Amino acid sequence: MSEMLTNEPVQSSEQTMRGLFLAVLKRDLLLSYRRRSDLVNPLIFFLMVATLFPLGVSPEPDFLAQLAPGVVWVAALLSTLLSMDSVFRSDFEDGTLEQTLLSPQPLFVVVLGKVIAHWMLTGLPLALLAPVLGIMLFLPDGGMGGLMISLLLGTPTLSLVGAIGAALTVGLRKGGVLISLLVLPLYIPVLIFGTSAVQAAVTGLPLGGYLALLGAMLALGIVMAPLAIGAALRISVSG
Amino acid sequence: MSEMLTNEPVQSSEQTMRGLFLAVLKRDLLLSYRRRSDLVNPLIFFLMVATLFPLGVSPEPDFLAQLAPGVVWVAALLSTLLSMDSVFRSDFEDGTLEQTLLSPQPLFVVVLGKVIAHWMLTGLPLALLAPVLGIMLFLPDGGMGGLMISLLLGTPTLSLVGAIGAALTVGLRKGGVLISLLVLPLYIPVLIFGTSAVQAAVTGLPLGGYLALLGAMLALGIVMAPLAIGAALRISVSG
Amino acid sequence: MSEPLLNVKQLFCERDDRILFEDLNFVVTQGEVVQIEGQNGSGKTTLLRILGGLSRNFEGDIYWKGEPIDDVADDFRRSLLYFGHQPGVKAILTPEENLNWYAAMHPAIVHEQIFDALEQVGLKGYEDVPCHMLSAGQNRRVSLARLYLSHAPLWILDEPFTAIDKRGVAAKEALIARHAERGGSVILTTHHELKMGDRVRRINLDELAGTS
Amino acid sequence: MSEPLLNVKQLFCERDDRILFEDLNFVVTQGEVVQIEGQNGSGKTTLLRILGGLSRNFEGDIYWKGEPIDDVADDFRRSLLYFGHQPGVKAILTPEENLNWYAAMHPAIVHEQIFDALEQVGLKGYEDVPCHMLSAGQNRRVSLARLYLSHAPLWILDEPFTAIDKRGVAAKEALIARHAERGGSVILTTHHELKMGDRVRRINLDELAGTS
Amino acid sequence: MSFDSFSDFLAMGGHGLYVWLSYAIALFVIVINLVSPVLRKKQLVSELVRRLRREKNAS
Amino acid sequence: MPRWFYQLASPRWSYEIMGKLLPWFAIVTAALLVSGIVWALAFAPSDYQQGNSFRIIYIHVPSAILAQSCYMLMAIAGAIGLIWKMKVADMVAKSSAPIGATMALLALVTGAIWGKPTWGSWWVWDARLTSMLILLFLYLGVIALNSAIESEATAAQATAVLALVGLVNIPIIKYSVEWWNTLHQPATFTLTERPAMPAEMWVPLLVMVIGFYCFFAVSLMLRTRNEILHRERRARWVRELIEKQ
Ligand code: HEM
Ligand SMILES: Nc1ncnc2c1ncn2[C@@H]1O[C@H](COP(=O)(O)OP(=O)(O)OP(=O)(O)O)[C@@H](O)[C@H]1O
Ligand SMILES: Nc1ncnc2c1ncn2[C@@H]1O[C@H](COP(=O)(O)OP(=O)(O)OP(=O)(O)O)[C@@H](O)[C@H]1O
Ligand SMILES: [Mg+2]
Ligand SMILES: [Mg+2]
Repeated sequence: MSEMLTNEPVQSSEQTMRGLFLAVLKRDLLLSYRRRSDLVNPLIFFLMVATLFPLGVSPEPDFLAQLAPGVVWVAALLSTLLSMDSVFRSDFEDGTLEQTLLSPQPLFVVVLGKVIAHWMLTGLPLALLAPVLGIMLFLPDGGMGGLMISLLLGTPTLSLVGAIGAALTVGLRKGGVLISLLVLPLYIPVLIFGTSAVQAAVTGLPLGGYLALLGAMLALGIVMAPLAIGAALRISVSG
Repeated sequence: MSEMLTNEPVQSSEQTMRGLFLAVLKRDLLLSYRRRSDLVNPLIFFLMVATLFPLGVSPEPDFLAQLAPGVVWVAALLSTLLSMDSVFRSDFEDGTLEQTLLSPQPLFVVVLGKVIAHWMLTGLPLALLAPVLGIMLFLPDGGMGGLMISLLLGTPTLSLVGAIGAALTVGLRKGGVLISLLVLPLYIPVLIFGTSAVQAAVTGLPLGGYLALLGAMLALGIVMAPLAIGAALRISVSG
Repeated sequence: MSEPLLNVKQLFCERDDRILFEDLNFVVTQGEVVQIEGQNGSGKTTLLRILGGLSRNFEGDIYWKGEPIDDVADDFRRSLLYFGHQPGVKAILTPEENLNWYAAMHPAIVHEQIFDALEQVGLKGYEDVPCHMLSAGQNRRVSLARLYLSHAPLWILDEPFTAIDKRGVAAKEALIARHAERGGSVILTTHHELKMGDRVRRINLDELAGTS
Repeated sequence: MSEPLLNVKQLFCERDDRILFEDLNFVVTQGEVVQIEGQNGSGKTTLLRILGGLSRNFEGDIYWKGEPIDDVADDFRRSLLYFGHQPGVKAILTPEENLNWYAAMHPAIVHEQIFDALEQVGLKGYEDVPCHMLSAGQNRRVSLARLYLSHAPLWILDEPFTAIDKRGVAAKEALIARHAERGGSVILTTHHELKMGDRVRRINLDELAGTS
Repeated sequence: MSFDSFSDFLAMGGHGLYVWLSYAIALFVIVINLVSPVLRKKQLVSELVRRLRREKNAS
Repeated sequence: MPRWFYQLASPRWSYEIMGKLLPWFAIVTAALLVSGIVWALAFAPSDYQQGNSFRIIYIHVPSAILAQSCYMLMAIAGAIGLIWKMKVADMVAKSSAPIGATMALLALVTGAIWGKPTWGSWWVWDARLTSMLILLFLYLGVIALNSAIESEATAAQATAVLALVGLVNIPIIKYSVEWWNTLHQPATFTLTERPAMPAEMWVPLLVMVIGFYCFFAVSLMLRTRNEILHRERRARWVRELIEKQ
């Protein structure tokens, strides 16, 4: 039996936690890099939603400028939502999720790594691309900064909350649209504070308050969501 | 060998074609009925997109009334798009698509049946639900008729064109977002004529011309799209 | 010797820069059972998919009853039963509904035989249970029930015995033998030891490619 | 008799109104190989998922080294290698990357052994090929390479030999025997005939449920 | 010549930034479109050479 | 089918003929582009309304035209590949997509830059602009699909289907967008009316347009030759070619 027990309790010190976190992050980024198209696609979707509005509503600059904060935020929200379903699904289908749940590593860390990888591939580029959308929708220049900062603070929350929905629906044969149903109501506060921040920036009002609220939601999300996600995953797999 | 050849060329008369078409339709409707949540989900997505706008943009009735035709159409378009990916994917993954391609039945009919089943589960209920959205967004009453008719004529085209994209991406590990990239540009004419029809209806202008254009696109789609879809499916599976 | 059903000439296939087989020639006649052998990754599935017309990544010629297979695709499809790695069973449909669908796709099949076939594969009592509530082996059995329904002369079976228990394997072997006796042909792969004696002709892909 | 690793008491499980097993009692000690037998749908996979802690749809008690398994879940997970119906291989990663990930999840594994393990399962030269470009059997082999990497005392293997060729099966059987000799325990299901003689203890679910 | 001096030429009547930026981008795009296939060809050939050598060694 | 059609179908013959044509096209391209650019920048008269920003037309219009014709070529080549199973046509189709996409992007970017001094904004939702943007999306779709499918033959066929569907749709898109714009927005800026240009203005434009076409031919042949080398890497003639080097 002596040989067997190389599998001894490894002290799960902070360092190994960080190592695990980085391993998860690296793997998920690698996965996306492999199917390269996944990297740019949320962005292109984001761009296209923004193009649909002038086409569907009205191409007048003044009218569009009024719409802009809302449309950009709704587009960001939808494109996060759409990419959400795949966060755990492929892992579930090929059995890697099962293996993750069976591993002795803290699920909290694994899950957090996955969500942050997801954000780095959707929310972050969306925030960086937002000014282009702003130009296309004639957002006044003063609003650009507010738009980017509010997206940077808001999209991680969207990823965290969305992942809870993804974890709950991963065991179902078709989670695709159910997830929107679960998650959209939770997204609404983020949407409201996000657009309010941009509108405040456009009109020159202070936007610190909104950003603080977005930050608070993010902090809450980072602490609570991974626990909820982990629990949801265990439930989904055991079904 | 005599026993073997019960599998003789069955005359593929119009009647057996209709039988096949109905069998496909019935099966796909049954499939959706089984996973009941899929039935209501596109609708709920549709409703929620419409709720996000008053929240994200502005709750003023006048402003919303201007937005309404565009938002309803964009919401219909997106919710069709989102449900598109699954049209062939599950068949591909469990091998039923392979079996369909190997069958002696005309692929054209099978594909058309599947697309129409898809439309009956997304486009049709969307069109029926649209007045509710119209009310939520303060669309003037005069526009309701135009909204419903334009959706009834436009959404089947969306399903047909979207299915081409779905067929092209079904062999890929992750088609989800790629499909939007392929299909959204092709959706734009439908969006433009659809919203124009509604706007014309709102302002009391004649909308026959727009509806005729939508109808023409639908006719073109019904004739051409199944061929393209069939070819795309064979290509995707052979890869 | 009876009429050759399938005639394969100079088949060449490479995958990912590795030649799986080249200059592969063989004939399948009526009443024959041909087993494609080879270790994992030797190209058995690839070959079967080419023969079934699912894959076009190859060079060479395949003839069906003497005609190039592309010219008689319709007739060939009518004469073929293909059983792939994926069983082709919809998880949310019941076994009965799955077979109904198969029958709609292959109009020569009579609906009344479906219950019979399900009983034959040991799924009596499970006709109305959605397939995702069945075990791995039971799912494959749903798909195997097609063998009892089909009147197609050519069967192409890729690892039909995966996940099937011993009793099931024996029944399926008997069925294959019966099909061959009645003048049908079978091309199959399996890692099981077939207990069918001389009837089986073997084609070993390892030797061809010189990989082993 | 050596220390019992796993102790199963009065296990009861019903699925879809059918009792799969009830009053199931057994003990797995060090050095033992236990084969769960039964026809398709008899509940083998269900049992293994319960033992591995993946499913909670059961009644009864399971003890790990004498403690209720829920109380020592962490220690149990560290001591377990589970191989399910799904191989747990990511199709777009290469075999090497897949095993790297497994190693990250199980910190006791040394990265240097990964290439060794891949060679052992016959995937030398395929380390850098994305797994979706491998054959069915090669994919399972990637997952089986974990057996060469693991130092866990308890292995739970659900049909590990599916899609594996004969040579591969023999190698894996030898590996299982070696693991048992070194004091490990194995619980497995398979429809293959195991050639391991007396070492294997069989538990037949058919007899228990009286289904056969 | 429609410019009187070189600095006029650079200024482009106050639109210098726009004009020069456009031309610079155009040139960049054209050059990229010509250079990248040339580089790709180099890479391809060296890959092929390496493979030929490997196969020769093997046989 | 004429004989050259079958010869074209032979990758080897195409590779060699393109090799022979390339230097000539390269020379012509260089001559046309250099003279065209110098002419455009230094000698063409400035526009009486727009002043010197007008000079952007000399790259804006050629790139816009090229972006459109390139799509045609891609779709037609794709169709030939699909119907007659001609490998070289597949390769031409694949090679033209990135060129077309960069040209569309160039037209958009130069147009945007031009728009700032002329209209005072980088972007307006005008019909021309919008349909160019959609064209860019179509290109991106083709490229993304092609790179997402591993098997080269499959990728070629799939993109050919997509390009053809797009081709059917381009007139519909163009028409609908043009027509949509005139409904919503009174024609503030018309791009459709060709300014009655004096010859000193349009001759260099013609030179640039032809120059861009030649550049397109050069880039396309370079890319196609690479594609041929890659796809035919097992063929004997490629081995011999490599060994000679
Ligand atoms: C992003 C912005 C723009 C885009 C996407 C764009 C696109 C196009 C397109 C597609 C053409 C047609 C080429 C052809 O087929 O003949 C064109 C031509 C032209 N554009 Fe633009 N354009 C943009 C901005 C501008 C601006 C700001 C101006 C100047 C005020 C301008 C002036 C012209 C002129 C004079 C032509 C030639 C007209 C003709 O030959 O019919 N464009 N542009
Ligand atoms: N998700 C499920 N929901 C309800 N019942 C299920 C589910 N999965 C399996 N069953 C039932 O449980 C029984 C046992 O299934 P299990 O997968 O354990 O069988 P098995 O012994 O592994 O069979 P096989 O040899 O085919 O793999 C089956 O008869 C099936 O009807
Ligand atoms: N999609 C693919 N793309 C590229 N190469 C592939 C692909 N699928 C399989 N291959 C390669 O082709 C070879 C043969 O695969 P195939 O699936 O035909 O093997 P097999 O003989 O059926 O093996 P097994 O016994 O494991 O089922 C494999 O070695 C693999 O590397
Ligand atoms: Mg195989
Ligand atoms: Mg099982």
